[in-house]
Amino acid sequence: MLNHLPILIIIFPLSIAFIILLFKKYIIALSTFSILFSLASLLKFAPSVYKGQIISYHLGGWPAPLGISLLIDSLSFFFALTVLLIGMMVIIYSIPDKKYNHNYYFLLLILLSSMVGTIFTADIFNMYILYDLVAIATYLLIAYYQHGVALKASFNYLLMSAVGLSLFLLGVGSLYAMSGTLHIASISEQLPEIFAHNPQIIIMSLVLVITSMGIKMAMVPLHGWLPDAHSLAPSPVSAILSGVVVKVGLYCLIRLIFGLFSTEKILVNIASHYILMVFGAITLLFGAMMALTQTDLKRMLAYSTINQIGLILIGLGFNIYSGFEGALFHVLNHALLKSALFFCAGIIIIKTGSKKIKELAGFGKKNPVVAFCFVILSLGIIGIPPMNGFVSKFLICLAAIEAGYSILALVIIFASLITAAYYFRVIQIFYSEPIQPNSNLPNIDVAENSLFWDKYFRLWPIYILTGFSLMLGILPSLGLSLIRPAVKILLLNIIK
Amino acid sequence: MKKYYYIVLLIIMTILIIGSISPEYGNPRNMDYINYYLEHGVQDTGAINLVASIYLDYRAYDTLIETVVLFMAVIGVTFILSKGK
Amino acid sequence: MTPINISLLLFMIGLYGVISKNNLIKKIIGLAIINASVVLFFIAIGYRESGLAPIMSRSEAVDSANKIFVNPIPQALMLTAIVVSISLTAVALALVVKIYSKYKTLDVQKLYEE
Amino acid sequence: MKNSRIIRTLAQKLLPFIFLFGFYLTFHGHLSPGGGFQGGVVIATAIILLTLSYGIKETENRFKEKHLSVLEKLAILAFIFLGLLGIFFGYPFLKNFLPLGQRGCIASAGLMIPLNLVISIKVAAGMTGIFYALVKYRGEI
Repeated sequence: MLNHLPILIIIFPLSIAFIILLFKKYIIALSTFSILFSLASLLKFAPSVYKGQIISYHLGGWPAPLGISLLIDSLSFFFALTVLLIGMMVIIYSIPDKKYNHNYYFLLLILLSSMVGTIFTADIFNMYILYDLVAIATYLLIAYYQHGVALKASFNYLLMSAVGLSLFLLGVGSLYAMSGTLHIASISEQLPEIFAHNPQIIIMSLVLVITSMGIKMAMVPLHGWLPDAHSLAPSPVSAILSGVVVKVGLYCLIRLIFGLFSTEKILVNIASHYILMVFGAITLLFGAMMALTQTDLKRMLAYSTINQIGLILIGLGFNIYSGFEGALFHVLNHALLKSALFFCAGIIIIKTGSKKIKELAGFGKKNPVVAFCFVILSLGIIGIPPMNGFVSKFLICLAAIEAGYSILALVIIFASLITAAYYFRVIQIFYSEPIQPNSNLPNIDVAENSLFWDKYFRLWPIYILTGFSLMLGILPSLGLSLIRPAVKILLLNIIK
Repeated sequence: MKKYYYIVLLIIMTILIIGSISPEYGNPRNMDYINYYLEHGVQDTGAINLVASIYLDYRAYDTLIETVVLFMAVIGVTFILSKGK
Repeated sequence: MTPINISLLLFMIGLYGVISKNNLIKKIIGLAIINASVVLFFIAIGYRESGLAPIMSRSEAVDSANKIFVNPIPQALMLTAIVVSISLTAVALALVVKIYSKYKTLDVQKLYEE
Repeated sequence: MKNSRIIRTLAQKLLPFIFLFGFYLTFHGHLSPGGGFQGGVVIATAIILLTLSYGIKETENRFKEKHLSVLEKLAILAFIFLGLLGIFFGYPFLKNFLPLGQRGCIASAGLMIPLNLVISIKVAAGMTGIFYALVKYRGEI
């Protein structure tokens, strides 16, 4: 049974999700048990993955290029760990809310298991199908509250990401047309001689992959869906959307660019890294600028996600060791910090009954603990020394200087100043006197009475995530030791 | 006015994409994987219809995920349309 | 105009429909055109001159070595992609029905101007 | 929509043949073009024809929505169980471990026949579920 674990990590939450729909009882117990099982069996691979081993599991018993095979190396292990960790926190956070019935937990479990499936697969068509399952689960989770606004946001997101996935399918088709197989490793072996024969189809499939994953990752020109989708979804859903679902698109981009396209064909390499850097810089600045002008708390956090994704893209674009290290470390940090921030935003919206930042005055006095956590987390996002955000931003700036693009280091610092501006604006309002007793607006999220054990299940994920971020900030070697083997995978192809 | 921008943009995209994705028309360049399916398909899976043998035996995992996708559509439609008129 | 170029042209027509049409239902129709064009693209990749359908003969006797068979893999992949496009269209139509019942309009301009 | 008598009698007569054709497609999936999906959709069209001709209330008590949705979930769990069955025998997930049988006849493709059956049940129940949801939401037929 032990050597079948890679597939059980994906299939077990999937089957528990269906069992939940069937029996509609012990919902929370079953879902937490299934995610814990996946997390535990994933951690079982930690020692062998840390030593650099690559675990592959051939589905249906067929060898690699024929059937589909799963691949667990340090890169996919790292991303899967972030997915399951944040997923666990989201489930704990949404326990006290009675409005989340069996449908909600079903969608959440399907979302988590399909994200882990997308991360583990080594087959591009299978990645398309699993990514579609992630997308459908997100549309339904965004439209969970059935408010007109959420339906519009979900429909908008559906259209854009359906077009994005069709572009991805065109890329898969053109790659298959040239190489005859769908297995990432065997395509990348044939790439050099295909490139010699017909270079423009390789470049076009690279462009198709970057645009489709750009839509999913909200790179600037293709980010239109993110602010509505992330701000109108229920708080735990927007936490997992901003924290992790965006990262899966990033993972597919990394896996395809560094795993498939980055053979020793230098031209293809340099072109893709310039694209990443340029779009990363634009996304960074655009996200920061737009976040300044937001009046709605959750929309501001959504634009701040776009801002941080741009930073990660820049880190990847430098194509050097510390660049990758900083980018991957920032993936982990941003996942921890942003989902905790959305958790705090959820509590703030319930307690003050309004989403507008102006009406959040005096929240700091009413419950100082959540406000204090909000402050620490926003310090992390801005990148102030004690927090982990600082470590990854510092690494990326270091990589910028090392790679010779010191202008980009200035751009990153400038963007961090703007990030500081729009977060301190919120914090300043927290601790200011309420101008007029804020009227009890009809809050969208949930009525007060539907919460039970509010203290335990809502606040604990915030404490755990803040604790993790502080710990990673003070001793970054913990996180970096997790990331270094992953970075070796990325650099393997380039140095070769 | 907006429509002209879209038309011009799409014409440029069409020229770019057709110019690049036009492999010599016909099957993928190296045929050894396809020939494997054609020759060994019947012995490995016992099915005459090779398309069914591929999507049910070689890539059955795709079909499993895809039935879940269809199920999500059913859940989505019944869930969205069920909450009152 | 090989089928591959026609399918890419169809993709752009669908994309035009999605981008510039104001009615939500027309956007979904554009999406359906895009999915159909991707299916055509894959099948065109698997095509072979005078190839037969990849169904072997029932009995061992009729040796199928000399026959040319069309590439079965894109057809198997497209079975999955068609079902995916059906489910996308079904969810999109359910959303549109609900949006119409709440906003009484399908025009994007009215819906999305805040 | 007034259900005219012609449609009703015709539908009544045609129904068994449509079901038969659906099952034929499902069970000959590995021999001739067809398979789980196409067979399931044909069976779903039979039920939709019943709704068109006899109205939603008639078909409702024959094919209750609750039963269909439970059937759907059981079908997917059965699919996963078939995959896990391979693991119990030590093969990887979704391995075709059943005997491959004699070429050309129905019982000839090991695990593919149960998979086809499960898929066609799932697709039939799913499509009717979507049809019921859309019809009931509009509430006309």
